[in-house]
Amino acid sequence: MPNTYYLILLAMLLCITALAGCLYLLKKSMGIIIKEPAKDVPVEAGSLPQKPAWVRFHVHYYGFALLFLAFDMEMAFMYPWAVVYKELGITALIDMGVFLMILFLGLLYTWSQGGLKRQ
Amino acid sequence: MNMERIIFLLLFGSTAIWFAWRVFMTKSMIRSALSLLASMVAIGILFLVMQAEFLGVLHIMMMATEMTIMAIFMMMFMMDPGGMGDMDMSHQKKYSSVFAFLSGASYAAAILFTQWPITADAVPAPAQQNHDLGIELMQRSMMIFETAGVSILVAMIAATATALSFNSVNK
Amino acid sequence: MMTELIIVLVIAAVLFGIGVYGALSQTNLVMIMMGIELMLGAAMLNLVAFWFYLHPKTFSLQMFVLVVMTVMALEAVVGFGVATQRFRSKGSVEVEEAADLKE
Amino acid sequence: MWILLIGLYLFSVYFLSVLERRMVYKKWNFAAPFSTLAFLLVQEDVKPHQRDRIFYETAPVLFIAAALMAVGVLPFAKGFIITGLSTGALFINAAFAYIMVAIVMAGWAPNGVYSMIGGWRFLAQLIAYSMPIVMAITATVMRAESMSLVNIVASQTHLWNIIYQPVGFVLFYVAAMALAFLPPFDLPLAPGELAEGVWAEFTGVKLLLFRLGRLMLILSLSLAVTVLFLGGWEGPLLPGFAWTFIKTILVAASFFLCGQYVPRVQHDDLLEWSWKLLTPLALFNILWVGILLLL
Repeated sequence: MPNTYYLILLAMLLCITALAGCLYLLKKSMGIIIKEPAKDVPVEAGSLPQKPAWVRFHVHYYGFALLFLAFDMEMAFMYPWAVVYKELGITALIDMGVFLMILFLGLLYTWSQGGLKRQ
Repeated sequence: MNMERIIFLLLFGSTAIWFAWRVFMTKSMIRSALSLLASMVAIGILFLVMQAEFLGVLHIMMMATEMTIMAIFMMMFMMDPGGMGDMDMSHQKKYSSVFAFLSGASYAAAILFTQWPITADAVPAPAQQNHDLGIELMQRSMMIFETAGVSILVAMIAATATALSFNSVNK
Repeated sequence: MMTELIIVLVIAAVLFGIGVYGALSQTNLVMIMMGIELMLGAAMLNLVAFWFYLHPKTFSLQMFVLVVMTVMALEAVVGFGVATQRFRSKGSVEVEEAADLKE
Repeated sequence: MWILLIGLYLFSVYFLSVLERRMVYKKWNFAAPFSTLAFLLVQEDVKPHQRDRIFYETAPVLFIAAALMAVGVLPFAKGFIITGLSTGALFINAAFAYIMVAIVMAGWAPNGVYSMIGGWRFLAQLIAYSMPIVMAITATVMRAESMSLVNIVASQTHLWNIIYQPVGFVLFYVAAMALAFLPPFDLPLAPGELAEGVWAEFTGVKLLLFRLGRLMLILSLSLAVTVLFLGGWEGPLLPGFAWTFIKTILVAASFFLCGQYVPRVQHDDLLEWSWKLLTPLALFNILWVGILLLL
């Protein structure tokens, strides 16, 4: 029964959350945090951080991220295809072959434009 | 009427709406991207409640990467992605809320005044659904599937051509 | 059954409304894309509801959901590409500062 | 029977932590997990100022939940599976995607430079390992004609997938190590370089949840390798669940062992190699399985 399965999974999730919540409560009941200077400052190799870490940050792999976002969609089509693959035989192989070739062209284009280099 | 299903629909529907609302109400960019993720996960769970198992799990999975990548682009573009300053990022609030209310209300009116032809057909079991979706993909919707492939290719080429800097390539 | 369908559709309508609000009121390109994603999410919710309550034997609807999901990802990809280009040339992704695209 | 399985599961978690310690310090210490547990329970809960309050509390919970949810669809023995979801192969993927979300949240939350860099590096790692892992799973689904993990095990009765599709096994194995951020790929933590990166700001119970979740993640991944490629509960003489656990522990031990002799991979290199080498290999693996299935 699919519905029971989802309920079991939901119950598992709730159990884990409840367990973690119990641990948090236990921890909270076990003592207080003593305030000391520079205790609540994030680690930064010896020196105190001058400014917050939440600033503009150049993520060097954004090209890969874009490529991945598009390439990732292939699996939405691939899983249902894989289920019926044996049944349909050669037709399915050719269909998916064409589809993957099209996607692979995109990968090759990005490769040729230097998108797969270390930035 | 299925009481259990109604309860879960209302529960996860309100979760989805709450997190969707938080997306535009928080100052922190990463929080808004991950609220959108939470909203999308709630939508995926609604799919599961409506027994579209493959679509639900797929949606939950895809959105995790998509929204986190959205978060890194936020990091790259914004001066203050943590929302620690007090910067207002919205404009024309009044018009947009009026327009949003109008569009939502007309949508809701269209829903309420339509006579929906509910069927009594039983939903196929999930394993059967996966199989049927595969058959649909390979036979009737084959051209749509290949077209989707071509549009993914176009998007990849467009993104590569616009986003990557060519200074290093052309020398 | 009818009540359930209406509940789902109203949830989708509210999500759509929030998406419209977000897309219109935000100045940042990435935030606008979040609004669009919400609208597409509402559309997907509608499609799944129609599949479940109206045509459970028609798998074109599920296929349509897959296509909408693809559109969602591709919208994000192209949007990010454009945003990166804007950011590189102008140093900002605010739409209010994009008036130079008019010329 | 279920109690036995849960006991075995907990014992495996304990044993893995002993084993991990053995690999690092070169000596057996069977009491160490308990002393670490006691220590982490009483450790003072230091919280950085200016943190993101919600993410700081929820990230460890999400991490351990994602690691455990994958076990919910993996079969331990014939008939012993918590939920026989018919999209199990996709579900474990979805559960593992949230590991990344939890790490990114944990990296972002404390507002510290080291942890944030660790978090973004793990996202790079996901972009690298995600395609090989997905395609390797797809190839096993093709053979079983079903996404249910029970059927995937049943399809390997005569020939295990490790022999049928060795390329897929290697891809999945490497990707699994990257997913559990085990030594050659331990970019988000990188002790010695990032000073425990993502976990640097977490103390006490939250660190306990992270460490426990990591062990459970390794266990879930080894179980996934066992189920997808090593024939699950299949094996002579011993009962099914014994085989599952023996294989799982062996796979986990091999994870730890492999990590010892390989230098740490930079995330740029990992991305480059994965897109230039592993993704085409994964496509080749799918073609290979497709042709073998048609013969």
